[in-house]
Amino acid sequence: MARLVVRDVVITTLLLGLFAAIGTAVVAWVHAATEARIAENRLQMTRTRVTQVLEGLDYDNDPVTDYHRVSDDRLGGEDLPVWIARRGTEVVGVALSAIAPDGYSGDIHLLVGIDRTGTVRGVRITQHRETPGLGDDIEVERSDWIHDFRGRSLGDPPIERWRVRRDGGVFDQFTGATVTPRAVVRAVRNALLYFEANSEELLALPPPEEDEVLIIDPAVPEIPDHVTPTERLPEAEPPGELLQ
Amino acid sequence: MLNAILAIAGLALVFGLILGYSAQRFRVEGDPIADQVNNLLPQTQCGQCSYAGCRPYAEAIAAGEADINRCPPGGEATVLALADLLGRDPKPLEVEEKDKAVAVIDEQTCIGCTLCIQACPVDAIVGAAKQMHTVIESECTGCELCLEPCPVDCIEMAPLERSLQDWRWSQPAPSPIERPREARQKATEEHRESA
Amino acid sequence: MITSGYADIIREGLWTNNPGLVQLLGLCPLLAISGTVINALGLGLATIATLLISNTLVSLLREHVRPEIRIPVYVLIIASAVTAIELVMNAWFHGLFLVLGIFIPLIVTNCAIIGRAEAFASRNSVPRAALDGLAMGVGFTGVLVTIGALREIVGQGSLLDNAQLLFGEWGRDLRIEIFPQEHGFLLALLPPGAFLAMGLLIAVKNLIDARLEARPIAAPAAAPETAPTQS
Amino acid sequence: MEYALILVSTILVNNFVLVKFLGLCPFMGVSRKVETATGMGLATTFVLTLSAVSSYVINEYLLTPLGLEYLRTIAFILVIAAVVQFTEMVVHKTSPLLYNVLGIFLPLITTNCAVLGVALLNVQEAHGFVESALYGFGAAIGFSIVLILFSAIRERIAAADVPVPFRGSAIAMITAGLMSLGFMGFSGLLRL
Amino acid sequence: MQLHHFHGGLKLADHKAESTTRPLLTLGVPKFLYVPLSQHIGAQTECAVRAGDRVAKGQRIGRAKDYICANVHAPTSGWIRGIVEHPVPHPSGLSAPCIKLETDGRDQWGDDRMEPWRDWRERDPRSLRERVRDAGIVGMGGAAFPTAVKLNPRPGKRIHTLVVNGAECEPYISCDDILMRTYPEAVLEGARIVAHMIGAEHVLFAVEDNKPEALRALTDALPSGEQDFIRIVSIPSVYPAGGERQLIKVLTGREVPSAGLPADLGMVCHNTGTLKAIREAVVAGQPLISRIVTVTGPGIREPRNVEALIGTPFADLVAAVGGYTPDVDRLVMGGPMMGFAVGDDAVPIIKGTNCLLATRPQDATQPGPVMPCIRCGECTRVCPANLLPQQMYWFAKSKDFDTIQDYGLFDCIECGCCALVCPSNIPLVQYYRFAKQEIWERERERQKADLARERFEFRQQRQEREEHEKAERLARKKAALGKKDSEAADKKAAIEDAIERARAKKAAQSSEERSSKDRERADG
Amino acid sequence: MRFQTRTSPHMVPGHSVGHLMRQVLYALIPGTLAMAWFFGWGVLVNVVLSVLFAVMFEALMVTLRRRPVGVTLGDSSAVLAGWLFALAIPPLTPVWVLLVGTGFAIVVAKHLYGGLGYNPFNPAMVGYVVVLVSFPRELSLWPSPQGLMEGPFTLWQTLQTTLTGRLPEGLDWDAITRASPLDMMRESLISGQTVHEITRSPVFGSFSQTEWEWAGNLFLLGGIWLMYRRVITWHIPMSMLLSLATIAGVFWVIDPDQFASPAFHVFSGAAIIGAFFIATDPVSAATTPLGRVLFGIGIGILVYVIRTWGGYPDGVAFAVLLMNMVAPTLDHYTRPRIFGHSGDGRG
Ligand SMILES: Cc1cc2nc3c(=O)[nH]c(=O)nc-3n(C[C@H](O)[C@H](O)[C@H](O)COP(=O)(O)O)c2cc1C
Ligand SMILES: Cc1cc2nc3c(=O)[nH]c(=O)nc-3n(C[C@H](O)[C@H](O)[C@H](O)COP(=O)(O)O)c2cc1C
Ligand SMILES: Cc1cc2nc3c(=O)[nH]c(=O)nc-3n(C[C@H](O)[C@H](O)[C@H](O)COP(=O)(O)O)c2cc1C
Ligand SMILES: Cc1cc2nc3c(=O)[nH]c(=O)nc-3n(C[C@H](O)[C@H](O)[C@H](O)CO)c2cc1C
Ligand code: SF4
Ligand code: SF4
Ligand code: SF4
Ligand code: SF4
Ligand code: FES
Repeated sequence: MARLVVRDVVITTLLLGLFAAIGTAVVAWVHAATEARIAENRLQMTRTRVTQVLEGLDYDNDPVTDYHRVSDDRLGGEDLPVWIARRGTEVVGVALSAIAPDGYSGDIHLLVGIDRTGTVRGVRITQHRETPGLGDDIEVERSDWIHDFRGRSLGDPPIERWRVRRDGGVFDQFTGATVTPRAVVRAVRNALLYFEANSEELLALPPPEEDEVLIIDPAVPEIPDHVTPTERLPEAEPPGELLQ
Repeated sequence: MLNAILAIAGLALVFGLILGYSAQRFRVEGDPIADQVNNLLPQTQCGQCSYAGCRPYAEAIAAGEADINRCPPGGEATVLALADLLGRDPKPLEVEEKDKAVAVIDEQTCIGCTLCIQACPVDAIVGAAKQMHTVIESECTGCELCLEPCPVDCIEMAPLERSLQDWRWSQPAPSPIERPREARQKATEEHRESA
Repeated sequence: MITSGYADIIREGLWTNNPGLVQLLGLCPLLAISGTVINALGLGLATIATLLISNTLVSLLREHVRPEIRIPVYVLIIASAVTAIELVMNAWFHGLFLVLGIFIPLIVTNCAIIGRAEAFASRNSVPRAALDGLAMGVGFTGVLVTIGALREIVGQGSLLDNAQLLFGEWGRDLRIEIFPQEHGFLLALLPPGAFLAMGLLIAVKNLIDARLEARPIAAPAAAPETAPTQS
Repeated sequence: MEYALILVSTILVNNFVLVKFLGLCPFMGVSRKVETATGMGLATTFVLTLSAVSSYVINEYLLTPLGLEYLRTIAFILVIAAVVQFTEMVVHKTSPLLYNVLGIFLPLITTNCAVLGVALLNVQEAHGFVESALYGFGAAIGFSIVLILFSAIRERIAAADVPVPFRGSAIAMITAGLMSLGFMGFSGLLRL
Repeated sequence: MQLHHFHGGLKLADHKAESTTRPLLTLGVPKFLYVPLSQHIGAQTECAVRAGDRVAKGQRIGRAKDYICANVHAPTSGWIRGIVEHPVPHPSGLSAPCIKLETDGRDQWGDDRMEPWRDWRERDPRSLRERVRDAGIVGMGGAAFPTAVKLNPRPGKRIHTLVVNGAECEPYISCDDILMRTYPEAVLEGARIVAHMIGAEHVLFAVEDNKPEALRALTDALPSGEQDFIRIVSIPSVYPAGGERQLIKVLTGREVPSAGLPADLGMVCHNTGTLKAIREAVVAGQPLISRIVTVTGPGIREPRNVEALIGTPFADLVAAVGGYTPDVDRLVMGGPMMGFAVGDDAVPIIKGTNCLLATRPQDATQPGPVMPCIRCGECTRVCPANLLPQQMYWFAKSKDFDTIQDYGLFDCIECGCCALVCPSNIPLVQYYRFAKQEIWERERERQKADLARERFEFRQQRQEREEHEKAERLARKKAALGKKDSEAADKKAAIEDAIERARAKKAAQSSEERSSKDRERADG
Repeated sequence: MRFQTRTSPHMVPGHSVGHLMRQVLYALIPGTLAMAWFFGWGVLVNVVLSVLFAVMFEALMVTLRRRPVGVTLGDSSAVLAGWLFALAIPPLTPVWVLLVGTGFAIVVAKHLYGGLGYNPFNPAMVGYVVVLVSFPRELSLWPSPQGLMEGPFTLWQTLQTTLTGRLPEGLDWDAITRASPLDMMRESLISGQTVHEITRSPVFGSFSQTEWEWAGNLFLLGGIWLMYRRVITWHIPMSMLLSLATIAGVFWVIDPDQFASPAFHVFSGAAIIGAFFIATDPVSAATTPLGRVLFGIGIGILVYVIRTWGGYPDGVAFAVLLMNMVAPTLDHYTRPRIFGHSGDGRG
């Protein structure tokens, strides 16, 4: 019963190989046809987000291809990307990624757009795990709270009032959730402090050589943890992890 | 492109080898499920399931062609056992469960035609040609197959006699809060009737 | 099953043997991607496409495949189809692609698809197989979208939110707001909500089936029931 | 410590079945009895770990060097099917007893999305070899635990006075929902 | 003496004083006796008399025809008035064959009365056992198991201890108490006889501590020289300390193995009433024709113990103790925990009737609302077998008979503790009885199915063989014919031949198939 | 003479389900009153409304399922479920939260499974967790005790707030709420304070905030009474509190700055009421003695884990649900040794 018929084995094998080859050929062909568009799509994702936090700035480069990596405690992480907006070769603003380590349930990732004068042009939360329905009012889709930062700078309000109202600052907390806004306010303030301390270097960063531009790859998209509004939105992809 | 095709086809080749080899090496023979199913059937061989006996029905169940609720002699117990074995949801019996009975031949009328002997699937009828026949009670499965062929209608099904020894505790009625209104009313009516 | 007509095939797929509600197959996407109608629709369409392609191809090849590599060949066909669809979505529906995430490649292991290939397509002619694929796919998508609608309405008070992901920019206007988002019942959007919605849907189907079944029987059954009370 | 975190995360916090929605078909299908659920759990654990490792190898040493990432799905599903087949062979050969227990579940595993899901997630999270193996193992243990618990609950509600339309799969779904509600308690655990 | 505990159990209000304040009453001979043929566990007794026969007191009227069976004797002299279907004490409330005896009031012994053996010490245990058997003695502690069987040592099992069960743990019952108070010597002598029969070296005589008078009477009656041989032990009153297994655990700390017998531990347990009956049979030559019954309960006017003839209707006993109180609604044979309610007081006393309990609505569970089990675990706490009654209930309800056996259904002694404490008022014990009987029934059905399958398969084989043989025979005949006959016949034969061949081939094939299958099965 | 036939036993049973449930209700009274004393009318309004809703839902479901309403309501289990749910949520919670919570508790968690005795999950906790994950804002607003006692929160205003979901004129949530001890511990640990600094705060009593401690003490009293009345056994409460204290103790010894003391854990949040009233729900807990001990230990550990590392300030409800999930398996594997069997009880 267990005698092997080699011919059968070979036929089985070759048949399967054949099917595999045909299937792969089709897929490879589709891949060739879509490759360029997919790459462009990926850039576009990041571009949209960076554009949002640099709102109102007049720049003529594509910040997505013009980025550097920085590490600093005030930004809360290592090798965080910073995108540069320029007019000509002059840097007019930067989009800093930052991490607030003291969220209610873990890190909050944000993108802070700052112009050369040190004024916030926009802030967006890119990833967080705050309690849905309570801490997630920091998302732009859920409330306007995040827009409070627009136009603020280290002098406005004065540094000691860069806090939530409960702690004697100017920023609103949400009813029932102080921890989250406190963390975000602190992170934005720290990003500004970082900018102030390093503005010279940041503003002097050179534009990239043409052939240095890397393709930005969002990898395989993340599986939704909870299907919460946060992850539902493509904007929530962390820019920091978009780069490989 | 060529890379791609080669890589995947290569994988597939390896895979095909494994499969081709194992397909021959480990062929599964027989149908153990049908055997297990058959073991649960009551072996009355009555054909009420519309199959020619218990074994064919068992094979049909194993092949996924027949539902598990078609054997009236087996009753609810068999349905439950089959559901358990096959991981299916138990269903109510298709036909009503009958009381157990055995065939009795009216020995005065019997003409000894032997037709019933041929019909009995379990050889529970004894008697020779032109002689009176009798049913061996302990071996009769109550399938009723012998009723039809008898030319003089001398066979009857007699319910099994119940004595004190056979008396059994019934399952207590469920709590009233586990029964919908209709069932409760029915129960009280029955109670009243019996009183 | 082999002799069933086209109408039966359609009925099976949409209702009596619905992959989601009855066969309980393909549950993962059904629960994971049913947060909003648009997500559900997106994945549903991808699934329909895959089912159509795979059923057709499997039916075409059914006589040329040896039994021992049947399943692997089906898997290969399905995987190729899914990968192609994934690439297309990535190119033209990038937003949706990101939202659906890992569940697009996971269509490959959607048990409903391989189940149909094995149980139906491999035994039926091409048009019948294709129709079955379509019916099953639509049945699956129907359930997906129903749960999606349920969860979206209850969870965030809207319908067709983010329609731009599927229909392009004009889709933004499709959004229907039923009540403001902050009054949403968050549970519906969380994992438990998905399970509960699915359980409810199955129960509703059972209820409808019971009603349908009771109707034709109720009339004749009434007669013998009244007889004893008269006597 | 990091490895322990992977385990805790996959078993509890991001439980594959109840939080990530993977592997639900066998979760619903093979959970009527504790015994069968245990068998399924064992089989899945074995296959999932093995396929996580092998798909890691394929990805790392075949697909990535050749730039064929887009073929991952095809390659992985082939690997998984092969692993299942291989497992079946080995079990059949070495232990007929185990084969009796696991045999019927093995083919089901090919279409368990948790298996492909683990392979894909391993790539997405850029896990190394050991991490991939642990991730697969943890996911499978998480799967098995909830499967067994679920089957014990289902055995109990099989005798319950469940309203008729909810009997069977509907109440099972609702039970899974309430289990997943319990698992919400783990959300936010491990502030990653 | 070091005593031990068993798990669970209940401290119950004993209600024994009601019936022990009055002395034992010996009831006269009623006009009619209904002696059921089946009063014990085991095969039914065969009737040994016919309608119209005149019988003497002590004459055998029912013959044991099996090993586990017991003789029945005429409780008094009179005429047999037939074998009638009469209600018997049985939970079903059904009727069963009883010997109707019209008494003559003379209470005369016949000539074949057994010879009194005062010299039992000199006698061979086997002949003593024969005597017990002849006397129709069954266990009087409740189960009514033929005593001779229990006294018959099984090969390889040496019995070293006789346990005398004087616990009488159920509330209300006091027949053993009164017996021990009234006839302590007889009981002790019975113990000596049994110990002699089974070769026991010790007798452990257990009495619950709520019966001080009985304890005193026994101690007084026990010669001081015998105190090492017979030890009278006062045990705490915890229901069901009188259960054989629980009693042995209390006395020795050892557990009778599940599915085993006390004999596995070298012990035998007998009720005091049984010992008295054995003593009467041996020393007085009197078969088991009467017993002490406690007639008690709030539904009885003057509760007391009555010595009555087997076959006396319950109603006569009740009448003898002043009748019922007006609001009585339930009559129970046995104690409140394990007894069963009878529907009719025309049923007669049998050998195992230790108590008649009459209650009013307020004294007993009413068919009030049974609630679902809330899994409170009270039942687990009190179960003396350390079972999980709530789980067994669950499985009995869902008819999961495999699992319920895993949970130890057959270790349940049906003591009723669980049902008593259940706040949901669930008739738990009935569920277990139902499940046990259903399992036995299914086992029988399965055996029947196996038999049917065998016969069916055998028949199929036979049919094939017959067909095969017939075909061969035909073929041979055809061949013979063909030689002689014309061409036409040849042609016809050829056709039939072909048919025959086809048939034979088919038959051969299928029989081959079957045999190969058989082989496989044998291999597997 | 003819008699009625019934199966044994033939004695008056000790108690009924309704009796049992009502004893639990009595035992809840002192603790509930203490809470009302500290947190105002809101507590009582919650209890009354939740009980009302729970009974309503119960009646509704029983009617829909065409079962006898009287018998079902007579068992008081819905009252108890509603009451326990009410104690879990903050006073002044809007009425729709109560409706949703009790609805889920009675309809989904209880009656979809067949009602009393069949629910694998603790109904009150299902209801609580559902509203907790759905309305986290409403559920995190615990009024501060002092504010209420000094402030003008009359019964009328409380009702107004509950029914409309809006505070009376001139009041602001931020002004009248205060973090509960567990919230405070969490928040302050996040912002880098040490346990020592936190507990030095003037509102802290010996272990926890004074008013929580008081309520806890009175619930403890009720619980002990229940044990004395044998409504509950010691297994679950003792093993749960002991395991919670033990694991808290271990971490506390390791690093008293980062981890709160065992006493804090036992006297904060829902630990005590959970141990005596919630984890002991017989229907959804394990039923074998050993199973119950393990059940309690499991809850204790999970409570600690969720409180310390999880995303929610208190973990009792989740821990109970999680262990409810495990209970059938526990029962399956912890069967006692049957009389006359050697080894474990199986086979
Ligand atoms: C279930 C739950 C989830 C919570 N989630 C958050 C959150 O994500 N962010 C936050 O700042 N506070 C959250 N809190 C609230 C905190 O426990 C704490 O009460 C609050 O931060 C203190 O706010 P307050 O200072 O405004 O009173 C949550 C509370 C609960 C009960
Ligand atoms: C079915 C059955 C079989 C028994 N077989 C024996 C036996 O073979 N030998 C023996 O000594 N006792 C036998 N017994 C008697 C028991 O040991 C026990 O004494 C008797 O059942 C009375 O016990 P109880 O009143 O505690 O139930 C048997 C009892 C039953 C019910
Ligand atoms: C729960 C329970 C309680 C019992 N109580 C007594 C009792 O109190 N006195 C007694 O003699 N037998 C009692 N029995 C019967 C004994 O187990 C045992 O069968 C008897 O003592 C054997 O003696 P016998 O064969 O002489 O009747 C009880 C049995 C059970 C199951
Ligand atoms: C000691 C005890 C504790 C209880 N605890 C709860 C509880 O925490 N939650 C609840 O909904 N019901 C509780 N009940 C009531 C009842 O058991 C519960 O509603 C059932 O789960 C309904 O089937 C309890 C009952 C008792 C006797
Ligand atoms: S109905 Fe049942 S007993 Fe009769 S032949 Fe079919 S399987 Fe056998
Ligand atoms: S005697 Fe008749 S009823 Fe009985 S088994 Fe034979 S054919 Fe069937
Ligand atoms: S005593 Fe009754 S309600 Fe309690 S667990 Fe036992 S059977 Fe269930
Ligand atoms: S009747 Fe059976 S289950 Fe109940 S307490 Fe007695 S031995 Fe235990
Ligand atoms: S779809 Fe995930 S296992 Fe079936």
